[in-house]
Amino acid sequence: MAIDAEAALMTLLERCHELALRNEVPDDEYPEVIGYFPVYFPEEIVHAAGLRPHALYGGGNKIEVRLADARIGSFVCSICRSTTELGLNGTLRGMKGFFAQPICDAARHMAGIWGRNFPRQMSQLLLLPQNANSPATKRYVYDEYQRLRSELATQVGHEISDAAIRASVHVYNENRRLQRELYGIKRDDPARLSTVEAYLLVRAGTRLRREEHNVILREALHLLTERRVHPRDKPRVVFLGGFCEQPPLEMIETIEDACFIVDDDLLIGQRWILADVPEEGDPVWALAESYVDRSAWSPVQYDARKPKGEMLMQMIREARAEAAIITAAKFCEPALDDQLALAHRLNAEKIPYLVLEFEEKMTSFEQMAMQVETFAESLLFQ
Amino acid sequence: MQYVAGIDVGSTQAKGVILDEQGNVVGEALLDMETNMGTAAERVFALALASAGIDADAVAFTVATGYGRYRVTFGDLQVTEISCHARGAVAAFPATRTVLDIGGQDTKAIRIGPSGEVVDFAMNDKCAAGTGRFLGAASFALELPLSELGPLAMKATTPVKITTTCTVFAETEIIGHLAKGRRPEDVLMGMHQAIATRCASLVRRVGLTPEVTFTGGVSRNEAMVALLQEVLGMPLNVSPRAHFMGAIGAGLYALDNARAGRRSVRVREAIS
Amino acid sequence: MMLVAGIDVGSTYTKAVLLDEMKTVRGTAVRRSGYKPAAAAAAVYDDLLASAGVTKEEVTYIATSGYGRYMVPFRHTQITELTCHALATKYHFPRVRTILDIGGQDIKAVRIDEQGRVRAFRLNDKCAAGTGAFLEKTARYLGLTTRDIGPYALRSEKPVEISSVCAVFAESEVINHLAAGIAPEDIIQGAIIALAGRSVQLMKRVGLEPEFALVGGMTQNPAMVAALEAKLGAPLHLPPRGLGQLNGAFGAALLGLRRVEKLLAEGQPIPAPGGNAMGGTGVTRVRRWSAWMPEQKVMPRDVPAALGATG
Amino acid sequence: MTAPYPVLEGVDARTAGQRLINQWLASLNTAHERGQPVAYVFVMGNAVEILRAFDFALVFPEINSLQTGVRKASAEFLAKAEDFGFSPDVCSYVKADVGLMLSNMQHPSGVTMPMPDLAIASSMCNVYIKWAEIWERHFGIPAFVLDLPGKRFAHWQAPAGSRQREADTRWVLGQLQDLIARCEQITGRKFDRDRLAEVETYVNEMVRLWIDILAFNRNRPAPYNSMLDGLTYMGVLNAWRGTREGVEYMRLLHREMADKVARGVGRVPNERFRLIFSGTPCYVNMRRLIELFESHGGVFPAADYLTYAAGGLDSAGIFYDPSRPLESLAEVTTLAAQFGLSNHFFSHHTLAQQAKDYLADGIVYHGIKSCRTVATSMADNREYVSTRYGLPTLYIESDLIDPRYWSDAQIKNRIDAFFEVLEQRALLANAS
Repeated sequence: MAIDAEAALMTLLERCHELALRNEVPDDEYPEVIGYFPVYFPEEIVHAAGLRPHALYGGGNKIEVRLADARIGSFVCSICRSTTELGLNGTLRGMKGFFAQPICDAARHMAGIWGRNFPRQMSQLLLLPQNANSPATKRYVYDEYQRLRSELATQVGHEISDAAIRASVHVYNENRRLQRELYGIKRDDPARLSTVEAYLLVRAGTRLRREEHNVILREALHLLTERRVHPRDKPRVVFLGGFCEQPPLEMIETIEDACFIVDDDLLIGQRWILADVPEEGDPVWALAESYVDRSAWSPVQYDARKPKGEMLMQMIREARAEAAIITAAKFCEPALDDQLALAHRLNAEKIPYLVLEFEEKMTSFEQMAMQVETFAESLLFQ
Repeated sequence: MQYVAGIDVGSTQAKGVILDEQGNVVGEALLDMETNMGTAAERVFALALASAGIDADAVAFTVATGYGRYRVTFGDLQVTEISCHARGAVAAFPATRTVLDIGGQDTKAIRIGPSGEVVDFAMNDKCAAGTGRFLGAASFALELPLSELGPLAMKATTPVKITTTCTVFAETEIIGHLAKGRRPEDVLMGMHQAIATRCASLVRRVGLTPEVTFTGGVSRNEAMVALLQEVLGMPLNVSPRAHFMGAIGAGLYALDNARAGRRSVRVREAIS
Repeated sequence: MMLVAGIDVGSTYTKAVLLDEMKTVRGTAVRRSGYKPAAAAAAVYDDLLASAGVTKEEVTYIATSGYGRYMVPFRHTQITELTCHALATKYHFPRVRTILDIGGQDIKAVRIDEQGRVRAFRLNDKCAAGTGAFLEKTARYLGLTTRDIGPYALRSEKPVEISSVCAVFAESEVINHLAAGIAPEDIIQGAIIALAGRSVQLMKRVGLEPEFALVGGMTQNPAMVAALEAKLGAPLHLPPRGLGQLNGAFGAALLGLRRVEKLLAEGQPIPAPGGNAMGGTGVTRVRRWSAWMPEQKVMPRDVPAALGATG
Repeated sequence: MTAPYPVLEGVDARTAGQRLINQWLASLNTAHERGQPVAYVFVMGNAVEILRAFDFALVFPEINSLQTGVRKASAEFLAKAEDFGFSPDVCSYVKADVGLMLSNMQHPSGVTMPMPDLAIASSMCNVYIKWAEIWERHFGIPAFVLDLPGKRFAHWQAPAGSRQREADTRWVLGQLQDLIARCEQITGRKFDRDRLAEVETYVNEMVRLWIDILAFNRNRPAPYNSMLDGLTYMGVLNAWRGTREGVEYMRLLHREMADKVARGVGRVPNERFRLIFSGTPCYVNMRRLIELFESHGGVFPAADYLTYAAGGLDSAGIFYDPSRPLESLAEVTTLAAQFGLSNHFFSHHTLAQQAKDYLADGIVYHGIKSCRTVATSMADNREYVSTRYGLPTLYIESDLIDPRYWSDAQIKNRIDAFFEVLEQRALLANAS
């Protein structure tokens, strides 16, 4: 019985793995695809247009970067490189649009690179604000969302009705609730659901219409309840640094060999909105307001209400973690700046932490394993 | 009978050639770099003279190229190796439109115009600096002489994938793969493929136009030649004197000057 | 008499130490790891037994360390080199709080507490990989062997500045200095000073708490030791003669000894070799999704059907 | 005739400019003793007009940092920041500034930099915001992030009167009102519209002259080198923006350049090649870099830097309407952000246009190690411009002020080769 459930769960996870790490957007892809660069994107508006939002999380460590190196400066992170490569080598040729946001200077350049190289795709910046603290902020986000709405309407050749957006909000609210449940398991019973498994389940959603993803998540949550677990003695840690460029699966596995990751910011854009978006009233306003008042945090969004050190301490408290692993992707300036501030804060709080640097394209993890094990050993020797 | 000289002082080797009035190579010499580039240049020049069987007075003009070009005290003129490799390649293969040179310090792709002039060139960006040194790193990690790397790589059956563009990380990667028990030939082939890929992207940067001529010492590595032909999808011109191309180009520039009636003033002092 | 072996399988050298219950060194062995660490470990272990004049049967426990720690099938347990260095250094110098290890591939700084537990550690930033290997390469440009580096560098009167963080740029700097006709000893000494500077910076990142110790191969390089002490303005403890390179193996053996004592105290049998990892560290019972390859591509629209199959 | 300004008397514009810069720096020493509030601002999108209206003393941390480079002190300041824990990959301006904080604000210019009462970070460079967060933690003052909506894509336009133009202007105006409230609270003074109008009149005049001054370099030979003398001129434009001294200086500069053009005097004795510079300077080696070009008779008549680092008003020839100072400030700031400041991301057409306007023989791209704002897509930009417009281009890499990323041999090699290419082209052009 439980064995069958386990087998079914594995089959489900294999599907998710295939979807999650799938880069291709072929010409005949249907529904048509609008790609966006991390972190957050108001997918509901794209969904309501009958298109499929497609989160671009780089090429991973399986693709070979041949063309993009000639287009991008030396000291720029891997996700910009590999995403450009996927464009130049035709992997994303079926994409109808590309959106980047002002999360960092490199990301803003992606819109320019895309516009120069792929004139047939709509390539734009969605200018989400870096000032979340003005009385005028919500109105501006609202206006920018309305701009997006009309750009997409032109793309599909018909207006996008409030009703349609409201329906999408409904689907996404459920999706976010299911993701919160998943993370609840990771926090309360980490042996039941590994971070890699949770990761694959969440990332699969970036390759599906959300209603299909909801089916998968419901199924997974059901199967997980029947799972047999062997509790193991591993330190509980939170993981930071996965909000944009994605650490390779090997890296997450290397960490979980020695620790339980009980909370993280992996794919944080997928659960950026922390509570249900109101399903009545003007749906675009509801989305804008949720972005400003009910959203997560990352090194690339400034909000005076969310000092990074405080947010980390809150995360550690709520996850009942004893230590933190704060990573940064190579050349990711926002993460590197925060990494130092967070380290100083953790020193002050006397909370053990491990600092790691990664690249999505890395393939050897020996040195990382040594560091993670040493860290775990130092925690277990307490 | 008047002669000219081309001296190419690179980071790992010094090369010298003597050309006659028709631009034929009548003497050549190659030296592994020693701690003083200036004296290396003088020694390689002396050896080249000896192999040509002439003495310094017979040399009308000398052009120096390569990173050490300003260390060549007896040089009458300095020209960068970009122009020199282009000139040498075109002399060897007149239909050359693209030149690739893998050097110790820089890898260069050069686009040649219809009249043999340099139209555009690209060099590796900083983080891919010394792609040529990948091989040095490999020989360091595998404790094998450079000359044996190519042949061994050819034996590969399942090459590993080297993802990094950085020589430093590459070394760690090699050691990692070897530690995991991958066979040296497969790791080596992986290295060669990584280099070939990077060079190809550099060539594309200047626009890949046939014919392509491959110059510099690495062109003697048959594994590399085979791979480059594969990734570029066209044959490469490789001269038996490929590693002298810079020096020969320098010699040809010297010949222009000699023909224009300019005469060296510095050779005698430097040598006597 | 009880014997415990510690084997440190490093990227360049594999080292082994045999301790008895009095923590006295009964034997040591060192070999180049080459690119077959497992084989090297086995060979080194034989050398070790030979050097101590004992048989396999007489050895109670084997602890491995270094990046090849999992590649030794006959081990009882494995532990990382940092934890080993901490234990060994604390054993030799109880007052040391900050340890520096300059290896072939990376630089490590470790802060330990009074009981020799690792409290914080940092490895060099990838782009600051100016490591032992960089020094060896510089030496080769200058036609020197690794052994000559120290003595040769000490001759330098006005060391040249090598500012690049990146080893590749630094190598170019070396070449350009050569092109400029600078004396080799001044260049190699410049490289040493640069490397010392980066090492001390790393030590600062873990708090730079005195006293300080240097472990690993670099202990054999007098110029490097001098440069580090100059930068620190404080003396460096070096592991006892002959043990510098063996520090990791020594620590592994100490830990092995500690384990055996614990097991005996609890009246438990010594387990058979086969590398059960401490606290589950490093064991991989879980499925490796990173290694799993989908056999055929699945288009998103196929998924609901697929779900029907599973549910 | 205006009142005399002794610093401007009897010297050339470059010297006068350096004097003004030093005078401004020196004045910062005593700002707090004078009871003057201090604001930290950046060169791209800073609402200086409002701060002047409240009589803030202005500190430009970017200028402080580049000055550590100019004064060859950057290495030690960077080392301090990296010892403190900053990665080598972080913007070297940020690190030099952290180095300054760790040195009790003792700046190599001899000035003790005052602590900020207010810090404004615009969104024109994301690092500004991370930088401001460092101040929040270090000085304990809340940052004011001024979010300026720029271009959405290369040919994006928001025509006057369009819904889009209104939306963006409304957003900027709203934030300027927040800023005014913040200033009133800090200074205890009420906002003075007339004072703002006066400042704007000065800025208008300075920008009018600046646009001419840029245009003077369309002449052959070019009267000044954008990336050497031009940097000093722009320094004054930033530090004395919206002041009477600033206007006087621009007049002096204008006269000098007009005269040089009239007499056909060029910056480079024998100007042979005219090149557009794209990217920021490497202040620690700028003289050397320029010398490597000028030794071949190469001059930079224009550089995109002189637009985006100068406030961007010149980019669209836009001016304030002092009769409605605040509304106009919002409108113009929005346009400047769109056309001037957010231009890095889509600058291919602008560069090609500059090459045309300034009769350039090629474009030099200077990739900056630690500045992704200018450097990320330069190689792609170069690809586009050289294939699309057949312009010879050169790509070199170093850093703003980090001497470790300047490799003289490599850079000289590339520049020499580039001029050999230009020579060959010229030869062939004459031959045919």
